[in-house]
Amino acid sequence: MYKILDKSIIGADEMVLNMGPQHPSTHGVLRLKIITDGEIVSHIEPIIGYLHRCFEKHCENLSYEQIVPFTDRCDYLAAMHMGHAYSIAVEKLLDIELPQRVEYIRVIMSEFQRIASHLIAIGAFGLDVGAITPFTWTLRDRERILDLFEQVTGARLLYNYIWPGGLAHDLPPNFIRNSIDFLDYFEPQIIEYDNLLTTNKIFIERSADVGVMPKEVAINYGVTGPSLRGSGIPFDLRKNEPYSIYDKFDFDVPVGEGKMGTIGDSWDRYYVRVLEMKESIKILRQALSQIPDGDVQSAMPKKIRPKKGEVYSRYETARGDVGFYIRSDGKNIPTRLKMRSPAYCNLSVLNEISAGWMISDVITILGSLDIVLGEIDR
Amino acid sequence: MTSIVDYLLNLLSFIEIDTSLLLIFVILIPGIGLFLVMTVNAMVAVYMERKVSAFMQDRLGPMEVGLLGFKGGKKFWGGIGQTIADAIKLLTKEDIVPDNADKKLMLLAPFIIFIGAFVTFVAIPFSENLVVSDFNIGIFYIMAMSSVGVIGIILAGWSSNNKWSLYGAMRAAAQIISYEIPIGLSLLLVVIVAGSLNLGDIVQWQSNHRWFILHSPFTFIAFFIYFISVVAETNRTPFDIPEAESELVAGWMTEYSGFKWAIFFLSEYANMLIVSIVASIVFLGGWLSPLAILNIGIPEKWMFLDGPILGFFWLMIKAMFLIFVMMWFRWTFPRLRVDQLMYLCWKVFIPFALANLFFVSIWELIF
Amino acid sequence: MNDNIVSDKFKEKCTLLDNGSIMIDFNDWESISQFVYDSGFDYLMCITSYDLESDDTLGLAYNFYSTSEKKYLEIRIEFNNKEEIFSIANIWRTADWHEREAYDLMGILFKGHPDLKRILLPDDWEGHPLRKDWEEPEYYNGMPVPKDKSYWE
Amino acid sequence: MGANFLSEYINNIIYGVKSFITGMGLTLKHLRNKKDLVATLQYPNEKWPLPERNIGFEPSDYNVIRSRLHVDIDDCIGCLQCEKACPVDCIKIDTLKPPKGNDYDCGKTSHDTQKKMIVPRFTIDMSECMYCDLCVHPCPEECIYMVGGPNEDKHEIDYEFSQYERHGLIFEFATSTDEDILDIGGETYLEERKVKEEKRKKGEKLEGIVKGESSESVDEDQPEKEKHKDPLLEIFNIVPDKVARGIAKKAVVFGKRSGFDFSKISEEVEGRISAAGKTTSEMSTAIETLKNYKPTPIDIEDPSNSKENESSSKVEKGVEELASKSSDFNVKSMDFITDKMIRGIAKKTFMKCKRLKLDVNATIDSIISDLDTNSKLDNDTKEKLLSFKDIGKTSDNLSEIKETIKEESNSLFDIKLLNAIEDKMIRGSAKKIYMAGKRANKSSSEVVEDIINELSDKMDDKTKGLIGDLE
Repeated sequence: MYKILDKSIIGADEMVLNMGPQHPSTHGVLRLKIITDGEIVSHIEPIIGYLHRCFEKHCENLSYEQIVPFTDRCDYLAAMHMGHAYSIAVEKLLDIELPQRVEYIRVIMSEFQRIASHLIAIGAFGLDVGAITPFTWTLRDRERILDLFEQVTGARLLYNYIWPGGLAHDLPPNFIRNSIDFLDYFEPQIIEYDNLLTTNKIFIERSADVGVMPKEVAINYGVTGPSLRGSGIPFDLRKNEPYSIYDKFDFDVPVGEGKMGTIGDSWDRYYVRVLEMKESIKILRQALSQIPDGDVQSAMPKKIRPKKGEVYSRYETARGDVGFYIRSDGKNIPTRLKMRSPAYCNLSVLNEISAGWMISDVITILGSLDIVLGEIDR
Repeated sequence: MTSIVDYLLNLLSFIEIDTSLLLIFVILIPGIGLFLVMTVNAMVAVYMERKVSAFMQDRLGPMEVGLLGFKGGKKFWGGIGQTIADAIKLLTKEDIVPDNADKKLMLLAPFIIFIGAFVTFVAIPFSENLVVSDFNIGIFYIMAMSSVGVIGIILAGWSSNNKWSLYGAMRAAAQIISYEIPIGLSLLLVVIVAGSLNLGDIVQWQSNHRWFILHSPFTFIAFFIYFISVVAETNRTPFDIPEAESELVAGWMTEYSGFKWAIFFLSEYANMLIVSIVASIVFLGGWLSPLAILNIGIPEKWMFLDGPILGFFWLMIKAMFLIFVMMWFRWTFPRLRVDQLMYLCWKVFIPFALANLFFVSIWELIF
Repeated sequence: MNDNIVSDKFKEKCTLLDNGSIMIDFNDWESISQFVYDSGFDYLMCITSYDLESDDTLGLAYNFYSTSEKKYLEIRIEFNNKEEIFSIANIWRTADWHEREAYDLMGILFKGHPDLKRILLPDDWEGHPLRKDWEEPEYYNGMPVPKDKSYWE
Repeated sequence: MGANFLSEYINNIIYGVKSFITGMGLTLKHLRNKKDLVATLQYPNEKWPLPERNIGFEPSDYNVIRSRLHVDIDDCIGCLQCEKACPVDCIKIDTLKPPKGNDYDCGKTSHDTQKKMIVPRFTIDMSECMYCDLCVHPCPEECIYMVGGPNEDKHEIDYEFSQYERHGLIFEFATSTDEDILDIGGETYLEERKVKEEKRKKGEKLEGIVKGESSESVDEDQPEKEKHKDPLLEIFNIVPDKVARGIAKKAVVFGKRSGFDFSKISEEVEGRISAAGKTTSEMSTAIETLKNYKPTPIDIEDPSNSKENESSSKVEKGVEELASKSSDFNVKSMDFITDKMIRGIAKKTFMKCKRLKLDVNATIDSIISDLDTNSKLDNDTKEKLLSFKDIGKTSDNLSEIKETIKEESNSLFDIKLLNAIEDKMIRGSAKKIYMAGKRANKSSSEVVEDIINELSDKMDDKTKGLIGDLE
């Protein structure tokens, strides 16, 4: 419809625009130093570190059990994933064998968290593009999931529920019934979002063909998660490198096909998240029906004191694959804990894919990458 | 179509002060009347907008603030006094002026926009004989006055010395000026058929024949072109690019707060009222009751629904419905990008408007 | 599970560690990194910098993954903290930010990095927090750094 | 080209109009049946958790709740598990054990386990707590829990506990009165608490006092308080091998408790070390220094009246009363000098000598010599100082002592001396220059020059004089 002007003919003198740390659509405390000629953006330098709490220095003074609430605070929109990823890493270090019930509950919790996180990503993306109503609808549905979480863990956002070696509590009595009710309520809602936002002409105009990320650029920048799958690469850790019990469930990995524009544009990244929600519902239904019973705290070691050594474990969160590199030398405190944050790498690709677009497109591309600053700045 | 000003002039002619003083006094009365119309309209429209947006987003909107103890309905329509509370808050809020902003221009900008809207009301007939001053060049005057607001917007954007406002002002300038052409063309269409610029005559023509919207398929399309470009004229979604919340923080209104921001708000809703009244007068048969066009043999005595008093209500109902549609747009659509906005205006509306002009004139020849 | 094309190609330079990672010397990292990229490890997962307390040696752990052959590779370098390590930011673009973070928090210098400056900490911050011998400064630009808990003892 | 452009142009518009209509239809649907779709909660009159609405389920389903912490103090046995588990250390507990003889009954908990100590202080700083629920799990008596939800019967939910003042959020759960503490024998604990209370009242609020400063004021009015560092044990710190150091120290403590003199204690240490086969060179030098150790005044009294009492508060009490009773010469005795300047200098030299562990009369001589070098010495302060000299011996090698002070002076002066500067900003920058100088291990004169020419415009002459004399 409208191809962007080729940049060379603009040549007007450049202006530095400071989309500062406090801006309505930078998804957190992120500062974008944008060099523009008029509306066209020629270079973006994301400046981060405003939310840096030196999580890794904290971990060098906290015991393994005490680190779990801190991992929640890294990616506060997908706290369950962080706890799960950390617990898998520590269990790999201790090589503990978990009872099946714990694995099932963890998968159920993670898939609910994935839906909740994608709901916020979709709502916020709609808000960045200008539609306000989808944001309130997605948040209304997310509240239902948070109520389920509150029922199980007591907290709505930062759960401290998945501990290395097991879980903090077992499921409450009729949790299964409530979650199945929620899934029945939620399935038709996705069709409603589709009608309101996905197939809306203006939305397509604003996001199709915008910020196209080719395959090689994505891999070279270490982009992972829905943003990578939007570029057409069917890489999902739960499918390619199955951890925990994901190999028991059949679900497929949605990939961007460039329906509304070229493959790898913002619309694809957005639509992959919508399809992923459907897949998560499929996994949830299977998991909820097959959940065995047993004691969730049986494999929990009293005192976590892993042997000397290193481990690097990967986990598929809502934003990409988070990696925990833990070095321990026998004490109950890790000597070094490094968290490879997916949004950190996803954000680094911003300059590459948004040069030549207009300012309102930078907001769209940033929204489609779905970054969370707590996880980037750690 | 006697205008209020002449009516008052000969009413008060018995006072023997010299006529120019009397004229000023006589003009003051409708002036205050118009200002009241604008403020009341803003109050009602803001409350309606908050409630409509709330229900569309599965929430309840303002429920707490009451008026003299009456809190409004318990179930859904509470919070009647919310807009009054907002108005008082805006008036008492500190009016921050950034230090290296151009203070005089910054103070001037909101009043230019306000005057742009205020002056347009003079030529708008609220009912058969309720018009402040009856111009025989009605539509032309309204078109001219409604483009005064642009200057105020650009002034506001430039004088607040902030990159975001500058962006907002540039975008507003491009948008409003380029959308005046489709508006002009579609109004021109009506003038060709009705043969006169005077709004009264246009409504008169519609009462003799049919409403313009039903006159011919081309005027039907012209109504939609007019309506959508008028939404762009008043910076409403999906064309609210000048004050895009998610990109430009608040566009050209970023540095304003308190009283000056209230003036912007007031004139935005006043503009909405103007354009919806003009749309209903020109296309939807002004103060003619819809029963007339049906003319399915309603007995004669029912025609009394058409008198000057009731005419006012019919006009207001049509205008309110159009304002509701504007709000409906706001809570459904995302925002267009600046270049898509320009594409829509120059590549879609203007060609269609010109085609309409051509085909309607042929239509006139045939029928 | 680790791949051994690298170890048998550079037999003499690298020693195989217990958990399958490869320890190499830092000054032949330039040639090995080019070889690693060519042999299909196109996805650099993570660069971890760690501090071995003994006589100020620092360490770097590179984790690679090959999306085509689905294989992992971990390369570790340990060196004195004065050394300059060859920067692989021009081969894997994601290393740009990871190396800036390693410099920022651990103080490892990278040779040939496009713009090596602090990424998480404020630009005028002295010292590298993740070092084991790091002690909290009393003042930062006139603001007291340690949290004052006098009202609470 | 024209044809497909036109067709693309037309169905572009048609598709657009179709999607507008579906979108608007949706929002209208929500507008129409707003009755059952409303999802918000009218906060003041509808509170969470509330009876089940279309949202989903009853609060009685709750498995656990995360809200404010509450402690049933009479169940608390003072095991400090929760304090250890808390990642942000926002729980502070003091426990007092009744001494052996005193058979004070601390009472039973609701699970009727007999309590062995009382808990005079159990504070949780709610502004620091991150509600992570880690402290509730390890508690053996389940006396610390989060209010509401499944614990509704014990304590109803409270999530509106905001306060006007930050200290208001420090919740004190202990209820033991002063009488209980007194008859359990915790007088020193009460005094300590009074000291802390009054220090907090003295207005050291939050304007960023650095740790060094606050301990300075504590140092001033009592001898070192934090950990009772016994100089005898310090000798063995030079021994690198931890195990050997442990044996040696145990031997010294045993020797002291059984009232041996120093030569006997050193034999004891030597015997145990050789038995364990840990005799290294540092160990023998340490034993040598122990043998001919010259006890300072505080130290002489200590072993003689050291009654056999383990509880640290007892030892604390001994040192406390000993310091105030004897007319011993310490920093407070300088207070008789009225003029602030002279008193400042006198105290400074006293601190310097104390660090050098010089004995009483050496310190007095050095103070007198310092005062007259700055021509501040009048004869009545001189008599007063000399009167403090209890031991008649006039130290002949005055000059020798002065060298030790001077020789020490070309190494860097202590950073705490910079605290005398009143103005915070200058003190901050002066310290920064001092740190820079220290890193570049300059001598104190060079550092002082840097400070003066760096901050000369901002400083008034009094502080300049003060810094000058640091040289």
